[in-house]
Amino acid sequence: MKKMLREGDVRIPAGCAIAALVNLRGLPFAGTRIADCIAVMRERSNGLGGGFAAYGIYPEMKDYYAVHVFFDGIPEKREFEYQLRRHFRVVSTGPIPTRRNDEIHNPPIIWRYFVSPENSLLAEEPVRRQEFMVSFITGVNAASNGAYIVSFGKNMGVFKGVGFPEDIADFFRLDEYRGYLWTAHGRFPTNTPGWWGGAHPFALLETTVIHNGEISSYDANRRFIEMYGYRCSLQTDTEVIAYIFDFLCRRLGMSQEEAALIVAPPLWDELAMMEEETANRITRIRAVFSSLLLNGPFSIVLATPDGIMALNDRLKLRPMVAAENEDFVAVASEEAAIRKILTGINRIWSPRGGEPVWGKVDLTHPEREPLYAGEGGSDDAEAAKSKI
Amino acid sequence: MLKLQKAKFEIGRDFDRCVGCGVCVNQCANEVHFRDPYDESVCADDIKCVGCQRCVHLCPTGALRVVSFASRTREHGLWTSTVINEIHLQSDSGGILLSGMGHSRPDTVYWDRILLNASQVTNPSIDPLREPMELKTFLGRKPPLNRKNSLDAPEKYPQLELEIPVMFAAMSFGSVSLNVHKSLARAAMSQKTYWNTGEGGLHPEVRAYRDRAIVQVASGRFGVSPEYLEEGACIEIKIGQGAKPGIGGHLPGEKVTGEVARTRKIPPGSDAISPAPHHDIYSIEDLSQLIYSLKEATAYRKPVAVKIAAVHNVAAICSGMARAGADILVIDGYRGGSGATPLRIRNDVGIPVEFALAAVDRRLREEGIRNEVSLVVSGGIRNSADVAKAIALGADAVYIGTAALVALGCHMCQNCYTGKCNWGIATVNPRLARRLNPDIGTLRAENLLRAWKHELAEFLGGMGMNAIESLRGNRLMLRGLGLTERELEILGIKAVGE
Amino acid sequence: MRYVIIGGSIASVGAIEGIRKFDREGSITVISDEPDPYYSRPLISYYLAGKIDRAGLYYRKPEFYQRNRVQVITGKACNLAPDGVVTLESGEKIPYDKLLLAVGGTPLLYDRLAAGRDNVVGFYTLEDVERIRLQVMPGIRVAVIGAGLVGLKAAEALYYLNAKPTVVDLAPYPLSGILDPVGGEMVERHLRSKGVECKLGMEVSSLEGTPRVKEVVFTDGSHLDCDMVIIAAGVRPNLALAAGTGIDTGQGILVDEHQETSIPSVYAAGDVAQAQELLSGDKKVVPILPLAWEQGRIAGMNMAGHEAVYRGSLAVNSVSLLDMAIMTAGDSRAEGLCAVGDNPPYYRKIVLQDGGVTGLIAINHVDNMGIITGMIRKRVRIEGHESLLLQPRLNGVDVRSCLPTAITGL
Amino acid sequence: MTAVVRRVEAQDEYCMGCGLCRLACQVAHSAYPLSIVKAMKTGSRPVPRMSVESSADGMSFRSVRCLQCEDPECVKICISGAATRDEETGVVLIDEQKCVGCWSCVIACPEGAIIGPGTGRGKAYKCDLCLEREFPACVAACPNRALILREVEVVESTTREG
Repeated sequence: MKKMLREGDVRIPAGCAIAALVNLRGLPFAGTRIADCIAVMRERSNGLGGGFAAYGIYPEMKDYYAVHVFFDGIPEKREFEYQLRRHFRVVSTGPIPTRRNDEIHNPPIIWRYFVSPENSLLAEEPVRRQEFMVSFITGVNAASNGAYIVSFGKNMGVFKGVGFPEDIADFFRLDEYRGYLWTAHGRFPTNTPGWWGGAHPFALLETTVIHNGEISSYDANRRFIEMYGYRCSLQTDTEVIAYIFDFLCRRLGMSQEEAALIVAPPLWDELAMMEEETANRITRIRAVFSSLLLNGPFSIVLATPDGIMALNDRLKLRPMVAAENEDFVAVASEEAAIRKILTGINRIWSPRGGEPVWGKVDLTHPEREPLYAGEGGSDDAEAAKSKI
Repeated sequence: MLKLQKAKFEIGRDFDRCVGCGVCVNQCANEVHFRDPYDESVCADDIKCVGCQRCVHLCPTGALRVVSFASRTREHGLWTSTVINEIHLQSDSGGILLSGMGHSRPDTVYWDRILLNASQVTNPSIDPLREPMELKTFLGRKPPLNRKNSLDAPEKYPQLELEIPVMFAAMSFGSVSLNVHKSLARAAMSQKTYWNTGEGGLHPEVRAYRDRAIVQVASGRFGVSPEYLEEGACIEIKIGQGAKPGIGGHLPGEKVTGEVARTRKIPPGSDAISPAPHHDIYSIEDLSQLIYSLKEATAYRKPVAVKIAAVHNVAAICSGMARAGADILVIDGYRGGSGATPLRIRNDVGIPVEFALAAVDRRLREEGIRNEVSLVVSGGIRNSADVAKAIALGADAVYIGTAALVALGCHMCQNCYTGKCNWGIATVNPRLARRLNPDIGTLRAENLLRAWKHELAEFLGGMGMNAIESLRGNRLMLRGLGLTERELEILGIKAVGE
Repeated sequence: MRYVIIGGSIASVGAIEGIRKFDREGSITVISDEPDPYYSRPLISYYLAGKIDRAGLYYRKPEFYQRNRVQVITGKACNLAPDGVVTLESGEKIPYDKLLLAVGGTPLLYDRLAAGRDNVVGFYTLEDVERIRLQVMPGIRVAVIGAGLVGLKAAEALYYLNAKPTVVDLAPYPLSGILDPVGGEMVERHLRSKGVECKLGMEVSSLEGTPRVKEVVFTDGSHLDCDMVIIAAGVRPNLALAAGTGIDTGQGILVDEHQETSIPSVYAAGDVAQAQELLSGDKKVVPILPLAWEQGRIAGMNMAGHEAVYRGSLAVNSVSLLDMAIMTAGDSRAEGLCAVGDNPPYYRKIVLQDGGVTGLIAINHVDNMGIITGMIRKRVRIEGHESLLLQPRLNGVDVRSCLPTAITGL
Repeated sequence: MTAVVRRVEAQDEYCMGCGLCRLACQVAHSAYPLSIVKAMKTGSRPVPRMSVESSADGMSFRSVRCLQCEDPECVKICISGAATRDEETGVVLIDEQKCVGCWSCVIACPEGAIIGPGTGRGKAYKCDLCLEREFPACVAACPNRALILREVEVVESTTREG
C-alpha cells in the first residue's frame, strides 16, 4: 500500500482548539495552567496533534537561541548537526526531557540545542542575521531530510506532537517549565497519519502561530508570499500565516496593527462610513496587499516575546473568546476553557470579526511576583499565598 | 461564371402564419426577404442569408425559421462542407476570406476543462445573501514591497477601481455603432467598471462617461490628441488583438461617415488603416518610450495598459512590458473577437488565453513582480465561471467584448465587416444603428454585469471566501478534467481527484 | 352677468362653451328662430341621403342646454338697442349685458326665385331638407342651382336617393369658389361619370311654372326640365338686425380680434361676422363650420371677461363627393405647383408665396394633407423642398423629416 | 383644473420602421385581438390607428399618431360631432358610428394622424390610446422602446363636449 501523504506532501484541512494565556507583567507561571485550559476543549481535537509554545522558559540561557528539533533517525541528526555547527556555535545540547505517556506513540528523536550565531559567518546587523536564520530554518524544513526544526528562538520553545494536547503536555513535562506567555493548540486533522512536525504551534524565529480554521484564500496567500523568498513546505494555513506576519512585521517593519489591517481588513461597507483620510489609507493598503487578505474561517493567536495578538476572520466564522483580569489576558476557542483557569475576570467577550485582541507584556514592570496560587514551583505558590 | 458558393441557411416560412406584415422585409439589411411585386406575397432569397436571426425574432407570428442549409457535400472527415465552401468562395473571388468575431473552430475550451472548488464541512461556505461579498478590484501599478514602501505616495500609483472585475473590451466607434458605446459606457458607469473606446476616439456624446473610459492608442493613432488622452481614466496601448495577431486593422471608407471621421479625426470616406506594427515601436525600449511619453503627457495621473495578443512567448513579452513601465498588462487570447479579420489568421494564429494567463502569472511571480502590475485577460470570456477561473488562474480582471455584444443582441453571424449588422451593433448605417436603443442596451449590459456579480458572489461564497482578491491566483481552487499532465503543469493546477 | 346670444347654430354653441369656461354663474339666453337648435348644417345632405338619422344631426348631447343652464327662447329678434335690450317679434324685450350676434346668413337667390313656388327649396336648414324629403322620389328630375359645396352635396344626396340631379352654375366648373379649373374639371368629370349632369357656365334667367316650377330657363335661351329646384347658391350675412344700430358692417359685421363689434359688449361670430383672415390679414366673411365655432368660442370667452384672441380665418374645406375626396385650404385658386395623375385620378396643387405654402388643393390621395394645412397655418418656409409636398402619397414618407428643421420650425 | 392623462411618447430616434406597432394596433382593434393570424386573415383587414413613416432616404423613421392635442383641430372641424375630446382622460376620439367620412379631420390634423381616405371604409380612424388596456398595443409591441407610455399632468381646457 502506498504510504499516505503527510503535511507538506498534501494539504490537509483540520479543525482545532486554541488557547493562549499571557501575564501582562511578564511574570512566569507553570505550563500546567495552559494544559488545564486546552484540556477542557478535548472534543475539539481528535488526538492527532497537540502543542504548546512557551515564552520565558529558559531565563538562564536567554542570550542563546534555543533550537527544538525532531529527527527521524540518527543519520539525519548527524547531518543536521553538521549543518548547524557550520553556522552556529553550539553552547549546549541534549534531548528534551519527556515522560512516558500511554497515549503518546512513536515519538521522533527530540533534541534541543542552545546556539549562538557564528560571527565569522553572520553579519552583526540584526536584520541580516535574522534573514539568514530564517533561510536556514526554512531551508532545513523544506528539504524534508528527516530533520525538522520545531522552534528556533531565544528564551522560548515549542513543544508539540501527535496526541491530545494534555497528553503532549504531560509527555513534555510542561508542569516543570515556567513561562509568562503560553499558547496551546489541539488539532482535528481530517487524515489519520499524524506527523509530529505537522502539529502546531508553528514557529518562525521567536514568532509562533496557533490557528483554528481553514484559510480558503490559502493558495492566493501562498503564491504571493512565495514571491518573497518563503517556501510553504508544510502546506498548512498556520505556516503561511506565520510567514505573512514575518514578512509584514519583520521584513517590511510594519506594526502588528497594520498587519492585522492587511490580513483582516474592514469590509468596504464599513470603510464607507469611516473618516475619509483613514478610509483612503486603508483602501491603499488593501489595494497593494490584497493577496494577503486571509479569507475563510479562522481564529489565530500570534505570539511574540512581547505578547499576543488574537484575531478572528472578518465574518467571525470560527469561535474565539477573550478575557482579562488585572494581570492576565486569555484567549480560547471556548469560554469554558477560560473560566477554568482565570479568576477575577474583569471582562470576558467575544471579539468582533477582524478586530484584534491584544495581550502586550510589560517586560519592564518592576513587580515580578507571580499571582497564581496553583502555579508549579512551591516558592511561587508560597509567594502567591502570602499575597492573598 | 457559375458561382460555386452555396447558401448557408434556408428560410422556412409557415404561410399559414405569415400575415404579410413585412417586418422581415424591412428588417433584413441583406435583402433576403422581399415582396413579390406581382402578388405582394413575401419571399426569400436564401443565399443572401447570414443567419443573424433578426427576422425570426421580429416575426410577430413566429412564421419564420432560419435553419442550416440541408444540402451538404458527401461526408468526408477532412474535406468538410465548410472547407469546400471556403475554397469555392476563394475560387469565386480570388480574395482573402474575411470574417468577424473570434476563432470559430470547436477546439478544446480549457475553461470548460477546469472546475471550481466548494467548501464542505471543514470550512463553511458563505451565503452571499447574508454576508457582504466584495468584488472590488484595483488595477494599476502597486509599489514594490520593501521597508521604504511607497504606501504614502498614492499619487505615484494611480488605480482603477472596479466593483466587478469585468470590463468592456475595446471596440471602436466605427466598427460598432455609437449606441453600442453609449450602452456600454452607461453600464460601466452605473456598475462602476470601465469601458474601452477602442481605436476610434471618444465621441462627444459619450464624453459624459469618460471617468469610466479607457482610451486606446493603437497603431493608427485614430482620434488621439492630448485632450483625448486626458479624458480617459486609463490609457491602453494596443499592440495586438487576439482575433488578428500580427496584422493591422482596416475600417473601410464607407464606414467612415461624418461622425466616425470627426471622432477619428480623419477625412470622411477615407479608409482608416491601422498598420500591423506601431511604426514607432520596433522594440521593447520603443514601447517603454511610448509608455513614458503617454505618462508624461498626462502627468502620471493615469495608469497605462498595454494590450497584446496571446502568442507563443507571451510570458517573456509580458515580463518585458511590465519592466518597460506598463501598469496593466492585457492579454487577448485567440478567441478574442473582431469586426473584421482574415479568417485564416483568426483561426490559426495565437494561443488560448488560459495558457497565456497561466504562463504569464507564473513568470511574473517567479520574477517577484506579479504584485506590481495588474493582469487583465480577454478573448472568449463567456460567463461568470470563465471569469472566476481566469481570476483563480491569476488574472486581476477580464475584458468582455463578444459577450457584451451578445448581451446587446448579437447573434454571432460573423458578418460584422459587411456593415449590415441587422442588430444595429457592428454598423454605422443610421437605418440599422437606431435598432439598438441605448436605453435598452444599457439595461441589458447592466443586467449581464449584475447577473455575473451575483454568480461570482455565489462562487466565492461556495469556496468559503467573501473577497475576490482571495480567489486571485488561488489555483488550489481549480482542478483540471481530462487534461494531460503537461497541460495541468502549464496551467499550474491539479487534476480532479487530487 | 346676462349673456344673450341671437342664433342657435354652431357659433352659438361655441359661445356657450366659451362663456361657461370662465363664467359658471351668469345667465345665458339663446334666441333662435329655428325650433331645432344646434344641429350640424353640413350634415343635412347626409340626412337627406339617409346616411344618418335625425338624431345623428345633433353634435351635442341632448342635455347640452340644460347642463350649461341656457335659457332658450324660440323667436326672432327684430330690434337691437345698443343700450342693452333686444326686442323680439313677439314684442318681448330681453335685456343683456353682453350680446352675441350669431345670426348666420341668408341663402342667395332664394327669395327671388322661390317666392310662391312650392317645389323650390333652399338647402340650408333642417326645415329645407324636411321639405325636400316630402317631395323627392326615385327618378325625379331636380335642378340644383349652385355647384358649390352645398349644391354638390345636395346633388350627391339626390343621386343616392336615385333622383336625377342636374347641377347648374354660372361658373365654368364646379366648386369654383375653392378649386381651380384643373381641379374643377376633374370634379366635373367625376360627376358626369356617375351620371350627375352639369350645366355649367349657364346663368339662370328664370324658373318657369307656378305653383310648381317645370323648367329652368337660362339667359342663353336654353331650358332645363325639372320636377324640383334646389337653390344652393351660397349665403350672404344677415345684416338686418345690425342695420341702423351703428354697428359697422362691410360684407358682414366687422369684428376685431376679440370678435367684438364696433359697439362695446356686442359681439358677432359665424357666417355673419367679417373677421380677420389669417393669410392676408384682411377682414373677410369665411362661412365655414369650424371657423364659426372658433369665433363663437372666442367671443364667448371675451364676453365672460377672459381675453382671447382670434387667430384668423383660414378657409379649409374637405368634402367627399361620390367617393371622391376633395380638399382645399387657403389660397387654393392661386397659381402653384401641380401634380396630376390617373387611376384613380388625383390632383395635388401647392400654392407658394414667400417661400411658404399658402394654399393647397388635393383630390384623392388626401392622406395626411393636414400636415400641409399645418404648414400653411404656421407659415412654415419650405424653400427647395416643394416637390416633396407634391408626391402622390405623403403616406409612408415623412415629409417633415425631409425638411431641415432649421427652416421648418416644426 | 389639472388632470393626469396618458400619452404615448415617440422616440423616433429609435424607431426602426419595423411596423410592429402598426400591426399590433390593427390586431388590437380587430375582432380577434388575441390572435394576430386570425385578426389579419379573417375577413377584411383591420384598420390601424397609427402608422410609421420613413424618411425619403429610408434612413430614419417616424411614428405618426394622434398626439391627443388639448385643443384639437379635428374636433373643431368635425361636422358630425364624431370627433370629441374626453375631458377626464384627455383622449380625442372619433365615433365610428357618427363619422360621415367627410375627411375634414384629415385636412385639419397637423400631425397627419388620422387614417381614413386610403382605407376604403369611409370612416376616419385615430388612436384611442387603447384605454381599456394596461398598455396601448403599439407601446407593448415596440421591440425597441421607441414608443413610451407616459402619464403627464395637463392643465385642462374646456373644449367641445361630446
